Order: sequence, then structure tokens, then C-alpha cells
Amino acid sequence: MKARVTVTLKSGILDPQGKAIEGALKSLGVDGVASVRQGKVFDIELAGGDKAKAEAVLKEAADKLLANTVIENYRVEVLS
Amino acid sequence: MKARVTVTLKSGILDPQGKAIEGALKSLGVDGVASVRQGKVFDIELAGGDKAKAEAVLKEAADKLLANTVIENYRVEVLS
Amino acid sequence: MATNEPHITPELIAAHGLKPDEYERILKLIGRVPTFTELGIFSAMWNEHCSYKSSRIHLRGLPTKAPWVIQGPGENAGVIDIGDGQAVVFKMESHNHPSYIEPYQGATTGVGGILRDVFTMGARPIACLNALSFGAPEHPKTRHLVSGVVAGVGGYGNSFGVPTVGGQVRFHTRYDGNILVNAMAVGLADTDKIFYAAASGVNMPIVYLGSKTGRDGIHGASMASAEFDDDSAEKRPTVQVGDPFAEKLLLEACLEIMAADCVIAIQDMGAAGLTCSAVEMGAKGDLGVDLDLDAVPTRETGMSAYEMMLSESQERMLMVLKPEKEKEAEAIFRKWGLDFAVVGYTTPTKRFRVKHGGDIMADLPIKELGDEAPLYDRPHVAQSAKPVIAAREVKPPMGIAQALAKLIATPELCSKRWVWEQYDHVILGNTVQRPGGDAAVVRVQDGPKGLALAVDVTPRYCEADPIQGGKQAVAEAWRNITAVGGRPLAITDNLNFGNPERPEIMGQFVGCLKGISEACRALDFPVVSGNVSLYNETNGRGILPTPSIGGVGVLDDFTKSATLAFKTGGEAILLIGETQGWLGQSVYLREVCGREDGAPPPVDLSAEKRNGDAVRGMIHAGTATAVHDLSDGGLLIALAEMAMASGIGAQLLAAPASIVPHAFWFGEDQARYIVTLPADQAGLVLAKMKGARVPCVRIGTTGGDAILIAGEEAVSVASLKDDFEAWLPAYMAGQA
Amino acid sequence: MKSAVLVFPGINRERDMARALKLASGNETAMVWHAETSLPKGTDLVVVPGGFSYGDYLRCGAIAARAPVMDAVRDFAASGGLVLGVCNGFQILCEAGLLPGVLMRNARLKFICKDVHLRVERSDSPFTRGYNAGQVIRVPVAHGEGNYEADEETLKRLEGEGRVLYRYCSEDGAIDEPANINGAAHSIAGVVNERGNVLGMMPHPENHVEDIMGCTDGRGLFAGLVAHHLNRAA
Ligand SMILES: Nc1ncnc2c1ncn2[C@@H]1O[C@H](COP(=O)(O)OP(=O)(O)O)[C@@H](O)[C@H]1O
Ligand SMILES: [Mg+2]
Repeated sequence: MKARVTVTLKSGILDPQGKAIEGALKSLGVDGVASVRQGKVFDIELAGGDKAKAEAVLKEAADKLLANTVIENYRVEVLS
Repeated sequence: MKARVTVTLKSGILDPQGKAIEGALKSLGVDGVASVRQGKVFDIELAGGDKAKAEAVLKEAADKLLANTVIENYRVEVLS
Repeated sequence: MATNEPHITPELIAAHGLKPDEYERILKLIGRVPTFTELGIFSAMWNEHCSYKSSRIHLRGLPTKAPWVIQGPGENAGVIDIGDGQAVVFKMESHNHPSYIEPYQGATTGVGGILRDVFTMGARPIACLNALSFGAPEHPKTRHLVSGVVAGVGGYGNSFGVPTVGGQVRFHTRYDGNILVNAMAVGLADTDKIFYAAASGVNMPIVYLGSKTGRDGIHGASMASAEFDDDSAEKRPTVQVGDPFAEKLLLEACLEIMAADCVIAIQDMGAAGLTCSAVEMGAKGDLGVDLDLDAVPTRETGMSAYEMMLSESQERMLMVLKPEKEKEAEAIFRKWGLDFAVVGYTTPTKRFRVKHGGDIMADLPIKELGDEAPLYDRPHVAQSAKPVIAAREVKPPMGIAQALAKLIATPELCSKRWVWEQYDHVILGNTVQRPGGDAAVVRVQDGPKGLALAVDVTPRYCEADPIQGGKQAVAEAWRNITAVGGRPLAITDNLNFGNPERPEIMGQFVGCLKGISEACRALDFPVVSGNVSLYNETNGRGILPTPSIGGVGVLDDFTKSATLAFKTGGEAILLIGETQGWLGQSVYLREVCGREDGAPPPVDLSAEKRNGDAVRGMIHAGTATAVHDLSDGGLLIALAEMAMASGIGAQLLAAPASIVPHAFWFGEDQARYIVTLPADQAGLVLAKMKGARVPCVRIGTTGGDAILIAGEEAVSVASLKDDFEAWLPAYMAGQA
Repeated sequence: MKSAVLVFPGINRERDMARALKLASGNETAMVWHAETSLPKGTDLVVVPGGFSYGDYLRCGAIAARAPVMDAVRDFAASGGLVLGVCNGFQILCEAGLLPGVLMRNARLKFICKDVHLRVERSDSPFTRGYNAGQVIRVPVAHGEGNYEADEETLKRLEGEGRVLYRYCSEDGAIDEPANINGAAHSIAGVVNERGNVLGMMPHPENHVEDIMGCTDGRGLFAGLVAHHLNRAA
């Protein structure tokens, strides 16, 4: 099974990367971008075919490792 | 308008972070994960309300900066 | 006055960490009920972290003066004169609580904060050090905390571009719930171009510089002063994120506008951000300050006055500019891509007035905010002395060779390479002695001068006898600097203790300070800056008392610094200083015999001075070929370190009959060094030392590839080194 | 030899580089701000130094690679001028398309600062003529993302055309797994472009040019560049 975990910064937490990218886009002449926040995606290949179980595994992975829940939120999707 | 650009590594390109995460998940006792590949998401706030124009801006941003098209693919979505 | 703010209730007061009598004090001071914003300002100014209310009385006793001290405690950092118009600016600071909650970001913002303290004074940072205390290796959180903190310390310093050249790492179960992250920064400036926080002149523009303000770390300073409990996880959203890139730009921009002579006063925004910095600038200059928060650059919408005043967003500064230079300064900041905004003016009123959206949100007497902060002489009790452990009563459970092999691989004594290889320690091209020696040595500009830098403290000694422990921490820093040939000049301290409201803890604090003061006086090694971190306590259990000492010394010629590696075979090994075989509180007693007890080794400060001066003399005269001071683990551990650094072994005489062998080899008597020199010079040096009343004996000869003590099993240097290097990487990989 | 060191926001080894260049050539180095659109007249060598340009945010070197000054560097390289990129400079040159491949996270994911050994693969390049082919030198690394990767075809070409100038090796010159500190493909530490006038390398030769660092093996690279220049000028 394929799945994706998306990890984004909680709102209010400073995102130095996003800030630098905003600046760079401006100086490259890309117009109309008001703000950028950067996050991570993890494309995960899972063994087994049980969707509920897969979701549980992904949540566990996110809580234990993929996300830093002090400053980040995550979302789990089983794609197929 | 809100939009998201998702950047992922082309297949065939080695992903040391993904590899390390696989290993770490295993040693944390998270079972059933066959493989992990890490990518990036950019949550972008756009000025103006024209969807087609927004997509063009995002594509430009991705081509010029957000993705290294030698090794990465990207996908653009306008969310609202 | 302000509208739309919450009413002040007893709950709200308590939530701000203000005690009822402290609130009474506020009422008396301002003659009315404070606004919500004002309550926030008081809570920030009057918490332990900013006001030093429990420690101030005792800190006054520290010696802070010497002819070479340009600025002692009270500014962003201390400043000493190293001659030739050059000054060294340095300070150490803790980021303990935030690092426990979010180790990576906590450590980065700690390093960022201390770097800012140093360059705020006009100095370019040239080195960082760090002292880290973690819980027991077995504790489930330790590995995660080590990994995050080390990555964070490195992450910030590496990107900012300053070498991290030294430090300490220790593990002890008493830090399980309260790790310590103490970061020290050292900078270089011209003696006539030091910048201070005191504003001067009325109607001068106050300028906000650096990154934008967000809702980060609101209540961070209060958190740093609150004891942890099991739901401290709830306090998480106050975590601040460091941006070393922004700080690097801030550094370059600040140094540029300082060089352009634009600055009257400058203050970084650290704990309690805008509040503390603005109040300090005004109060120190005997001036009032008017702030208009509508001008503050923010990164989030709808921030209230309260939030802006308490935000701890990083990488920000406040400056009073020469009005005629405003345009020039702004152009420099814009060039570096940083925010620049005039947010207020100095006034003659001595009031701190904060406007937001046209309303006056706060109007307080500026000097009293700091001066009238509560000051406590908290009750303290000295603990009873621990018994002196007689070495002969300690039965050695294993032979000397086995004990050596065991000790060298303990968390306490093993190599910390895994840590410092994650720190860029060579950038700037001035690192003469990298981590792994006694003190780090960095060249000053193009030389020939060099600085010797070290961080030290032995918390188990401080716990067993705070006065001796305090002395020992200073003495060891002094000794480490001496061992590379440096002239020790001054220290910064970072006093980490438990809850000061408990008389036993306060007793530790008072005792350690007494010891520190005595040692500083005797060694002419004054305190020029420092930081106090209290309430390092979880569920009523305090950390080991940990007064970290950061020492700075100077070498007139860095090429003459001594290193600890043996240089060649056939050289004489001399032991300097008196050895009784003191096993109380030794690593041997704890790790080999399983006993953590007894009185720690006493510190004889006149012996320290005499022996250290003699060793430094030998280095300067070019007699000594290798030098190492003795500390944790005692004589044989020090010899092993010298052997491992060189791959050269040693043949050692048996322990003298008057001392049991395990006490001779592993006792932790103070004021000692090992020195090697060409064998044909040994006789002369021994005679000279005798004349100078410096205890000195020859204990062996370098050579071979093993450590060979007469009558004991040989220990191969190579296998010792494998064991020395193995533990930490294996532990971090989950294999130990 | 007139050299120009590029300065991007967040770069932090520009002074180290300028010092090494001055030691080798006797000349002061021009510091060129990223917003410039041209290089100083008469520049013989452009150096993109180490550091964390733009905080290494997004991808290392990505934002700097798109700065105005890089167009001037592209022109300079196209006309045969010598360009050296070290560490972050290497990453920037890859992102700018002046060199093939990318630098990924170190295989062990940690920042590494330590002395490493490099084998100099050939000595007939301006960037290596200060050494002998096969010589082993010791220089420090200090990076978190130095793991060189390129597709199979590119790697084959690099090897076939002899464009790998420096490789991580053991003290005695062996190319093996333990010596490959960041997991780079083919243990690559430094590569040149097709024309041979643009070198990118991860290690820091500029930090091993004085006795104080305990080693001066980095000098050869700079001495070679100076010799090359004098040769050409003669
Ligand atoms: N956190 C750290 N950062 C950098 N260097 C460290 C760190 N911890 C230990 N070191 C280095 O390891 C060496 C040994 O440390 P330590 O045993 O505490 O020395 P000493 O006993 O001489 O004070 C020193 O050179 C020290 O600077
Ligand atoms: Mg020492």
C-alpha cells in the first residue's frame, strides 16, 4: 500500500525557510506570492493491505519520528 | 488564494534521509514500513483570485526555484 | 488607558508567577491596579530569570575587578583587556528548560542568544563552548535529548560561522528531568569600540532591528523560572525557533553600523524581549522611553500589546541611534535584508510608556521596574560534611589494568568526539587546539597572541561539599588554561541549581558561591559575566548543583602552547603536585566500587597557584614537551589520555608504598599536572621544583605501545583508544 | 593572480578563503557582493566559498545559485576563466548548472567536522598541479550535505573523462567504504566540468594552509592555481 504523511509547521511557529524562499521568489521576479511555509512529505510504502492498520502504523510513525509534535502538525493519507 | 506545491525526488535518485528514516522506524519498533522517500511541500498564499494565473505563477516558482528539476518532480495545486 | 484587556484577578496574577506580596508591591509602586499589559511587563521583569531576585544578594560577593577588567557583570557580556588595544568579550548562558521541551530548537536559541550578547557589545564572535548535562544513559529520554541538543548547538554555530571549540558533556540520573544546556560565546573587539546598553540624550530615536516579532515564547522567561511538573508538556507552544541565517545577517549589519559610528546604545532582545531591552536601555541611561507598538514589525496579524511586549522572537535588537545617522543605518540594514523601524524615543520623564492603536497600554516608572524588583534573602542551610573516605578501607574489586580499561569507557570519561565532530571547530582558520585537549586555543586575528578557553565544573563535588566544589570548578578552569600555557584572566559563570525556595538548595547555592569567590580571589581570576538558572527541579528533586565556569586566558605566542599528546619515546614523565590518593567522590569509587560518597578532594588554592605557575613557567621556557592537568579519573586516566592522543605508551614505576595503588592511580587530588620532558633535563627540573617547593616526582618514561605499570598487566594503547572512542557512538546508535 | 571571492548572505568562510589566497598569491582578494552584475576587471579566478548561503534553506546553494552575480560567473566560466567552489560553493555551482550532480544529506545524516584524506586523482589540472597524481592529502571537512550523487550515465562520463579530481580515501590512499565519510557516489570529493575550468569540492583546503592548523596540505591547491596563472601569463 502507498501512503503519504504530510508534516507542516504549526501556525505561529517561525519558519525561517519559508521566509527565505519568499524573499528569493521576490528577487527572481515571481510576482503574486504573499507567503510561503515549508513542510515535509513522506511517501511511504507499506506492507500488508489493511487500511485501518496502515493508518495506525502511519500515525505511530508520525508521532514517534516523522513529526516533531511540539512544533509541527501532521496528516496521514492512505492512497491505495 | 491558498496553494500547495509538492516536490518529490525522481525515482532512481538515492534518498539518504528516507533510508535513514526507514532504519530508524525499524529500530523504534514501527512495523510494516517497506520504504520511505522524503519530499517537500510549500504552502503558498497568493495574491489575486484568478486560478489559471495562480497556476502559472506556481509553475514559474517551482521551475525557477522550488524544485531542482534535475532530481525532483513537482506538483502544483490551487486549493481555494 | 487600555481597553479590551482582561481584568486583573488573583488567578491571573498567579498565572503570571507573581506571589501575592509581589502584587502588593506593584500596587504600592504605581498606586493603582495595573493594566494587563503592565502585569505582563512586571511578570517579565520580576521573575527569577530577569530580576535575579533570589540570587542577587549573594552575587554581590563575587570578585569582579582586576586591572585588566574593562567591564564586569551587569552588561550583556564581560569585557577584558588582552593588550595591544584588543579586548575579549564573553559570557555563558543557559537554555535548560526550553532544551528539555524541544532539544533542537532549545539549544539553537540558546547559542543564538549568547552570540547576540557578545556581538551586541561590538565584538565579532570568534569561538563558542558548551557545557551539557544529561540524565542517566538508561533514561528513556536521554538519547533523544543528546541527539537534539548536539544537533542544535552545532546547527546554529555552524551556520552562523563560529567555531565551537570546547565544552563538557556529562550524564547523571539527577538530570533525568532537567537537562542543562550552557552555551558560552567569546568575541573580539577593540578596547575603544565597546558598545553598551545605556541610552543617552533625550528625544533620540529608538530603532528596532532584525527579524519580525511573532507570538514565540510568550512567557518563555517565566517558564525558565518555573519548576517542571508532569504536565509541562502543556507549555510546549511557547517554543522559539532559531534562525542562524538571520542572526548572521544581524551580526554583519550591526558590526557595519557600529563601524560607521551610528550607535549610541544597543541592547539585544533576549528573555522578555522588547520589555527587558527597552527598560534596561532607559533605566541605565536615567531616561524614560516611549514606545509605539504600531511601528513594530510583526509577522502575525492582530498581535496585542501584551503579546508584543512579551514575545521572545529571536534575532532582534534595539538600538538608540545618532539621529543624524538614521538614514545611513537604515540603508545598511536594508542591504542585509533586515527589518528596521523607529519604534520610539527617549524621554526625560523616566517613565516607560507603551502605546498601541492610539491607547496607552502601559505607563510605569522605568527605574523602579528594575530597581524595585523583589529581592530575597532566602533561608539557607549548610549541609553536614560528608565523611572523609580512607583509601585503605576501599577494597579494589579488580586490578589496576582492568579498572583503567573499564573507566576509560564510562560515559563520564569516554571520548566526546561524537559530539564535537558535529560542531564546525575549524572555521575561521584560527583554531590552534581543537576539542580533545585541556583548553581550546584560538589565535587572535593574525597572532601571535592566542586565547585559551575552557569550561569546567564537577557537580558531584559540589553536591558533596558546595564550598570545595565551587572552588574546584574555578581551579579546574584555571588549571586547564594553565596546562596549555595560557595566563588565566577571567571567568564567566553559569549557576545551575534547583528550587531556591528550599533552604538546602539555597545552601548549595550560597556554598558554591563562597567557594567560587575564594578561588577567584586567590587565583586573581575575577568573574566578569554570568547567568543564574534556578528551579532546575522536577517533582521536588533537584539537579546536582552545577555552577559551570567558563575561563579565558591569554597566550602571548600561540605557537608556544602546550598539548597533551606525548611527543616521543624515552622522555621523562613528571608528576607535579601532591598525591595522597583521595578516593572520596572519585569516578573510580563510583564506577568501579559502585559507591557515590565521601568528601570530595579539598582544594588548596595556594598549591594550585604555586604548581600552576611552575608548570606555565616550564611551558614558556620551552622545557615541557607535553602537559596535561589531572581531573576526573586521576593520574592514570590522564596518562592514558596523553598516550591515546599520541599512540605512544609509557613505562611507569609502581605506586609508592605509602599509598594503596588504586588510590595512587585513580585518586582525584587537586592541583596536579603531568609534564613530559627530555630525560636528560629531568634531574635539573626536579631540583628546581624542589627549590620552589613544588612537589614533583618522576613517575616513568614514555615509549612503547602500551601502558605498563611495574607489577601490573600491560594495557595496549590501541585497545584503550578503541574502548575510549566506542561508547558514545555505540550508545547513540542504540547499541550500548 | 587576481581572485574574486563571492559573498552571499549567510556565507561564512570567505575570510578563510581570502587568507589562503593571499598566502599563495601575495595579492589581496576582491570580495564581490551577490547583487553585483559583473566581476572586477582582470579577474583570474572566481571562488565561491563555504558557508550557509541563505541559511541552506530550501536546498543548499539553491537560492544563491540564482543571484545576479551568477550570470557573470557563468559568462566568466564560458570564456574559460577558472572557478573554484568549496563546500557550499560546490553546492551553489551544482545548483547553478555549472557542474553536474547534486549534494545530498550525508549518509549518516549528521554534520561532520573532521580531517579527512583525499587522493589526488591527476595532477594535470590547474586545480591539482600543485600535487602529484595519486598523492594523499589531509584536509578538513565541515558539512551536513556533501553526499555527491548523479545519475549512472553522468557518473560514467565523469569517470571516463577523468573529471574526478579528488576522492575520499584512507590514510594510505585506499578508496573504501569507511573512508567515504558522507556516502558520496564513487567517493567523489571534487569534480570538474567538461572543460576542466570549474572545480567543485566539499573539503576545505583553505583551512589547512598554515602550521597553526597542524597541517598545510591544502596549500598545494592554491600554489597550483598560482603556478598555472604565472605559466599562462608568461
Ligand atoms: N560539548 C562539547 N563540545 C565541545 N567539546 C567538548 C564537549 N565536551 C567535551 N569536549 C572536549 O573534550 C575534551 C575533554 O573534555 P573533559 O574531559 O571535560 O576535559 P577536562 O577534564 O580537561 O576538563 C575537552 O577538550 C573538551 O573541550
Ligand atoms: Mg584538563
